[in-house]
Amino acid sequence: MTKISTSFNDIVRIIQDGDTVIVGGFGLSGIPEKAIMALAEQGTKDLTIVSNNCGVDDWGLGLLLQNKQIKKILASYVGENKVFEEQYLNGELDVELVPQGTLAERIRAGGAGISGFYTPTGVGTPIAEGKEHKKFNGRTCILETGIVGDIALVKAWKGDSYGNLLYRKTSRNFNPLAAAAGNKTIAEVEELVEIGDLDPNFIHTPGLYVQHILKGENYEKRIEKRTVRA
Amino acid sequence: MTKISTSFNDIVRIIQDGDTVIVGGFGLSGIPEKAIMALAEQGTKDLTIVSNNCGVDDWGLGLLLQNKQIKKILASYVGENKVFEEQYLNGELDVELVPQGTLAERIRAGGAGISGFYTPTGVGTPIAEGKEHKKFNGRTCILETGIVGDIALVKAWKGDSYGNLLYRKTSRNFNPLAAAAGNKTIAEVEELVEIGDLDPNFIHTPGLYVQHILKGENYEKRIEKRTVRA
Amino acid sequence: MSTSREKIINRAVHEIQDGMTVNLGIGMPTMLANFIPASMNVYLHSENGLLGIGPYPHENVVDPDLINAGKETVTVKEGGSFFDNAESFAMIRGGHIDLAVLGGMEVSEKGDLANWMIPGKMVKGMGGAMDIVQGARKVVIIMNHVNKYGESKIRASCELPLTGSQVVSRLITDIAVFDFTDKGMVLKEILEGANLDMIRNKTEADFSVDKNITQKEGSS
Amino acid sequence: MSTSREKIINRAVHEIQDGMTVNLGIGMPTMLANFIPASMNVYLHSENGLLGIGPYPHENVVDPDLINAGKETVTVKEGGSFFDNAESFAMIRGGHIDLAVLGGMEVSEKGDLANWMIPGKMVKGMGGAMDIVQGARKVVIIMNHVNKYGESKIRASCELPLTGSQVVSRLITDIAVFDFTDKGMVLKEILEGANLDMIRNKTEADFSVDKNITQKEGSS
Repeated sequence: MTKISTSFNDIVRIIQDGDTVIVGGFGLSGIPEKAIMALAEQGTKDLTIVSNNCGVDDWGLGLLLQNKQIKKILASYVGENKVFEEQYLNGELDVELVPQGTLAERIRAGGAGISGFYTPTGVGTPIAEGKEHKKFNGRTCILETGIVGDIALVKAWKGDSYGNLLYRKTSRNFNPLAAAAGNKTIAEVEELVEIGDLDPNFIHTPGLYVQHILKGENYEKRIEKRTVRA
Repeated sequence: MTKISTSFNDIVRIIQDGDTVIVGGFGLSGIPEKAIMALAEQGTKDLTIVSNNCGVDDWGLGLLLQNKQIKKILASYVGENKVFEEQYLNGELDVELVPQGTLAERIRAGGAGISGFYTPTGVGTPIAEGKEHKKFNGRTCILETGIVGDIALVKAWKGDSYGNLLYRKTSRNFNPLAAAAGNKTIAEVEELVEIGDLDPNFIHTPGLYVQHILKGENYEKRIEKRTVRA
Repeated sequence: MSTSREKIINRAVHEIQDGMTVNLGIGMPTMLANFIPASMNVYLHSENGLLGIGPYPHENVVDPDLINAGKETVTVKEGGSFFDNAESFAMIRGGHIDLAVLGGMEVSEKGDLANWMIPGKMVKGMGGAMDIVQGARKVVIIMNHVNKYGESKIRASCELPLTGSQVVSRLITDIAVFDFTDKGMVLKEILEGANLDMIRNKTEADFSVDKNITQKEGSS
Repeated sequence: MSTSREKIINRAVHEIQDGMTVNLGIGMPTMLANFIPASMNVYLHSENGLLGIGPYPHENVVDPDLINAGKETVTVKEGGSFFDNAESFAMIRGGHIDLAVLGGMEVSEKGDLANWMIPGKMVKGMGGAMDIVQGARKVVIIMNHVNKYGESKIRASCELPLTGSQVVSRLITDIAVFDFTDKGMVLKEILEGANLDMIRNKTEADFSVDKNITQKEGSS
């Protein structure tokens, strides 16, 4: 009962038109670049994408935008992308901006079976409009709901055949949350290791969250802002 | 700005009569045994204890029960303790039974600034009585609230002067949740290491959650049910 | 002729399939672990923070930092992992556990379960049971069909306070297997040594009989 | 004579105390990191999942897996840690960040902040700002006192959509420092090159003047 697949093109066939897909990554760091490319090649349409950002014009989720595969996106920041701007202003793309912490917590809640939660984030702002308000110990909060994806696409550093995953540094970001919130989670890794090689005391994503795992080759890992010490 | 203390008796002075204290551990595994003993010696009264269990008669939180230091306890299972039973039946002890997953999530919510959340756990049972009910996608859930402690007492395996903590195997249990949910968190560890010795990629509790850290000597680590292979 | 307990365990172990993640309750359900075929790759979840429970340890490696939800010392199997209690119940509540097998005091024909308290007796607490019955994808209850006074534990409605309402997927007793469906409680199997009349006599709950009902060899 | 930006940064860095955990917003706030005295042990939090931001990397150790919330390549300091975004915002929302320093477009006399969108312009998103202003123990806004048309950015009430309502603890501009208290907005300090009349002229918001107001040397 290994969960290892060998072909990205094969595995993305489980993604169907109209699916909600939660995608790990922050900016371009830790994005599942191989699965996104295969999904772009497959051309699946009318996707609802849940991801903190939406890539850049020619990389990451930007590839799906260029193909007009995305119907709606939930994100906290979408400022690096001209294709996005065009489609949004044309009305081709539906956008729900979600505060970053609320987005993370909504995905975490989806994976954890928490239907809704109250947060002070966004109270008194446009984000709170139409949402249920409630006071706790004198502090007003708004009700936000959990997000579950038909599919989650995540990128990890190391993984094994059961789907246990380790992430590296800040490329962890939204990936463990996405992994838990997908009805089917596809994890791509830089390195596949043998069962038993990972220390059970230091697993970031336990294997039960992952349905499919693949090794990606030659990760490009583009850098958005290369800053170095003088 | 080291957070290292050297005396358990000194550090438990920050705990005052009437405080709410969240205590890590599951059964007797991973309990902060040194801090509990110092607190028993100090005799602080009218405590509200939040902990999955309440120790046994002569160990762990059972020591505080014997001293009649506990006014109220929130726990999921209290079946191993005769002193508990006596005080409960006498009306000396107020008990709020909380399903284990709800207890874990309430403590996690307290640490994470989530005031309340909806869970299906307990719907249709005595636990749901008097709680707000709400349907999400046709499923009824009840509203539960976050728990914050004046104090949290946790036990870890290794720690450093900033308060970064690692836990060992299943002694992790409620400890990381408690650490984040205490206004003041006291962490006791088996081993104090130098700053930089812990791999930043594999920290269980980041140091900002911990206000005081101490090394305990000669951990007793009692076993409730010693089961071995034939 | 096997005991009631053996019959229940022998039948219940067939609920466990290769590749499943399974939570076994304290007591009789825990014993199922010993009967899972070695050829199957099953991960057992322990709600105190362990996925991949291994066998009990040899005497020389008993570790107080490695216990199961029943507070017994255990080991961890290859590919296992440790995590905190919030993560553990995220797994449960989030529907990531394929199967939970728990004991029961009463089950109603609507699939309600009572297994945590008896009014008037000292309450020990529900532990993780209320979370597990709401969260696991499939909840199988194993218990004797009747109590020590010979009274049916399968009731029209539970008298004891509930652990969960309409949460049981399947009930396995020492004489029968029932499923809980949109059309009510359905008898699916008659176990060794039992027959339909016996089951009707010992069952207070109203149930229908599946037309493809199976009957174990040795049923009378 | 220093620039507005230098004045703001010089003043704002004094908000940072030894032992603090601090979140610095993108842009001018990020630059504060360069001015924290080396003697202080401060942990900088980056909401993408890093506690303990170090300096920018040397060319040969640039790592695409190690960035800050502004997507710049960084390093990690000793004692630092990496975690996921839910944990990162648990730190923020749960009140575990001592201080956040953010830029602003408008601040109102009630302590409202607007810094994320201008109606009619393409909206890029709020990122983590709405969470940070609600969650950090102390929220300090740094911005120029007036916009490029010379108009006050400190308003009776914000015209732009809010990032948070009554969330600002302290406002530091190129000429003044204000606190937001139960008694409204209070002028606490007059910075180098400024005076009370100038501040009154450039401030639309209503404020009182602290009786222990301090005035930097060089104030006119």
